[in-house]
Amino acid sequence: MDLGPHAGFILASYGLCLLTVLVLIAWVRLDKVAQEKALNDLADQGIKRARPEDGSTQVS
Amino acid sequence: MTGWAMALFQRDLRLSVRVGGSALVGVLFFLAVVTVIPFGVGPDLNLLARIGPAILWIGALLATLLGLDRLFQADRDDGTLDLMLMAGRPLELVVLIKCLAHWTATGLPLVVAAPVLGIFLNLDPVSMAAVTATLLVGTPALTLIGAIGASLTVSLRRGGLLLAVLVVPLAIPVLIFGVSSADAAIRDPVPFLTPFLILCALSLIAAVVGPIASATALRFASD
Amino acid sequence: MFQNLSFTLSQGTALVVTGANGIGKSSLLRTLAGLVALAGGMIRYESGEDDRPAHEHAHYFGHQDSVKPALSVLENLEFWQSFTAPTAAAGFAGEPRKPMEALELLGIGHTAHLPAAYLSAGQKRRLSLSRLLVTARPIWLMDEPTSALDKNSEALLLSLMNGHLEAGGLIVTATHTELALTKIQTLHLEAAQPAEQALEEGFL
Amino acid sequence: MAFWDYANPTRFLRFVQVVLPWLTGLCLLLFAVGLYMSFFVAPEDYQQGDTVRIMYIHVPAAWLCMMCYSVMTLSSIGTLVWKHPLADVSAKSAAPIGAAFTFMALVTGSLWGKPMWGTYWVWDARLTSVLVLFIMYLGLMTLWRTMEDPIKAGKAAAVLTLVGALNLPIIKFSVDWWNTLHQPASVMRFDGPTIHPDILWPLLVMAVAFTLMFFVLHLMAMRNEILRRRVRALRMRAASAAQPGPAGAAQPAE
Repeated sequence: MDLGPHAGFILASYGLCLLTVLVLIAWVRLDKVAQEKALNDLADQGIKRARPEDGSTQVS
Repeated sequence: MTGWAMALFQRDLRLSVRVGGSALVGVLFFLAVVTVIPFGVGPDLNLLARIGPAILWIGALLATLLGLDRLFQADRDDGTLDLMLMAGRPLELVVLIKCLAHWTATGLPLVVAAPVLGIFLNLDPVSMAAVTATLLVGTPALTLIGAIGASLTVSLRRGGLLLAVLVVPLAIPVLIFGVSSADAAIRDPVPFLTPFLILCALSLIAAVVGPIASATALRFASD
Repeated sequence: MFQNLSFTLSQGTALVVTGANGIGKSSLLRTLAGLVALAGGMIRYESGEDDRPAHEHAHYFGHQDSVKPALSVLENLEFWQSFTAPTAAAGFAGEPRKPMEALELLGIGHTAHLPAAYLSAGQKRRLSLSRLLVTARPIWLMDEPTSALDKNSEALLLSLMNGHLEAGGLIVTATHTELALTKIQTLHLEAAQPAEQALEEGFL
Repeated sequence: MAFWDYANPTRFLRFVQVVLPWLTGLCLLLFAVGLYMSFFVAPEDYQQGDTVRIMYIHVPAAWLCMMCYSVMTLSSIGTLVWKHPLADVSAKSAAPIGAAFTFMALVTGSLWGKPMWGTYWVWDARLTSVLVLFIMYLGLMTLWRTMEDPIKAGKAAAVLTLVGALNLPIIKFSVDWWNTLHQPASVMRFDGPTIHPDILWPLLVMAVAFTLMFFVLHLMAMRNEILRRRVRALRMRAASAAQPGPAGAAQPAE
């Protein structure tokens, strides 16, 4: 595929967008891992949520 | 580096990066200043390219000054400063290390952001590189000189403005040589290295004078 | 600030400073801590290291906790452990404790990895106290050490202070409450003649 | 009413668990189709040549950075007026995503501008107002970071978000109100799009793909934020809990 004289600009914009999206995905993923680790650490100390995980209880 | 110095550096870095810290506010302010200037002088790209280095330098100066008021105040407010005075470590070194940590958290991001902001000001690659280089060697001087103001105003509730007033005159030489060496890189006949080396020298002098002066001021401020 | 003030304290003794509010108990402690310059006179610590002033042999435990809410409890303590230079003195046998050990001892071991922002006032106070345990220094300057502590913690504090005295340390403490310490000397501060009180009066 | 059903965070998390795989799959599919179309189906422009292909990411990113701010504006109303418990979670987790889309719009616009206009940046109304939007996003993120209490931070940020929403119509109509280099709207017009279907279709597919990507990331970020608040609440409980176990060392030696 020939992208003409400005191929560099086109590829750079697609590349930078891809990079930004990857950074976003990495942020979301790593944040999840960190929060779950914190929850597990607390659970190891015996600190757990009073409400069960099934979500059947209604918040009043 | 000995253990206590590393511990202090790490602690200050952590404090500025964590929740409630001010690590990236400076860069944001820098960006805001650079965005505002074209509204004032008009969007003429040639004019902006000509005064671009100066805009970046003034932006960096303001961003540095803005972040300095908490350098010692946060530690004074909770009694940490008293304990630091008693810790048996040379206070001048303590100040120097605190400045280094502060610069790493607030000054270094300014240097990194400068080339990006250069695009907004229509700077060509050579002057962009020159401005970034001058900011890299110049902003430590701003932080170190600013530390003097920060220690003088440490006991004041609203010390921020006074700090800026006290520090700006002292920071003028840094600004002069920073901007002139950046300009020298753009206009051919003027040598770049002469003002640049003077700028380096200013940073080194500030690294000596700043900590000594602010350590003295902090000792007076404790009672 | 002070007139005709002189006292000597020997090893293993606590000096309890009493007096009315505003008489200058805190100022006396801050002067001993080297935070307020002496207008005249001198402070000497005879058995200490020669190249260090008296206040560098001392821990200051004042009204402020010096706890950074953004750091974890352990990070707070470990910083003070590495930052504060330990000092020795002839006849002082105090041993520094490990940070975790000190936190456990004060009953806040379970909070070690939490940000200090989540601690209650009493817990912050105990974290601040743990600082005295992780670096060995022969003199403890304690300003109202029992404030914000409950009965249990107060008893714990007293046992720690007595332990420090037994190891040959000194304590100077300003307090309103009775402290059950082993060897006590008392210093009672009284107001001087009002005309002589302030330095500025000299300009009248 | 579904809106209030999901006020229960646990229920919301279950909803995310169910919806997320489908959304992600659909999003990836649309990206595959959209990228294929924008490179192989869409013709090159008779004036701009192949650089017009930058449009297929530039325009969706620009739409999304405005839509994301609209979501934040709605969430802010939710925080201040309806006091919906997930509203400030939604607003907080949308900000970094919005900043990223704005960044993409600025970068691609800049890279498109260089070959077309001869410069990476001009200070015209459209570009400047989008840059202001970027600064708003970063400012909001910083505001959230500087305040320790998420409830207080949420309220402060909501007020700022609502004030900043004034910028949205400025961005939208900047090309009509001021003379700029930036070309006027050609898709979002009252009298229907003015561009050729061969260009319009890839653009629409990419736009839907970007929108789905926003929702996927937003739901994931909201889930993280709920977990973060949970950690915070549990940590507070952990600090106030008594020392677990018979801590013999904690007993004062009599």
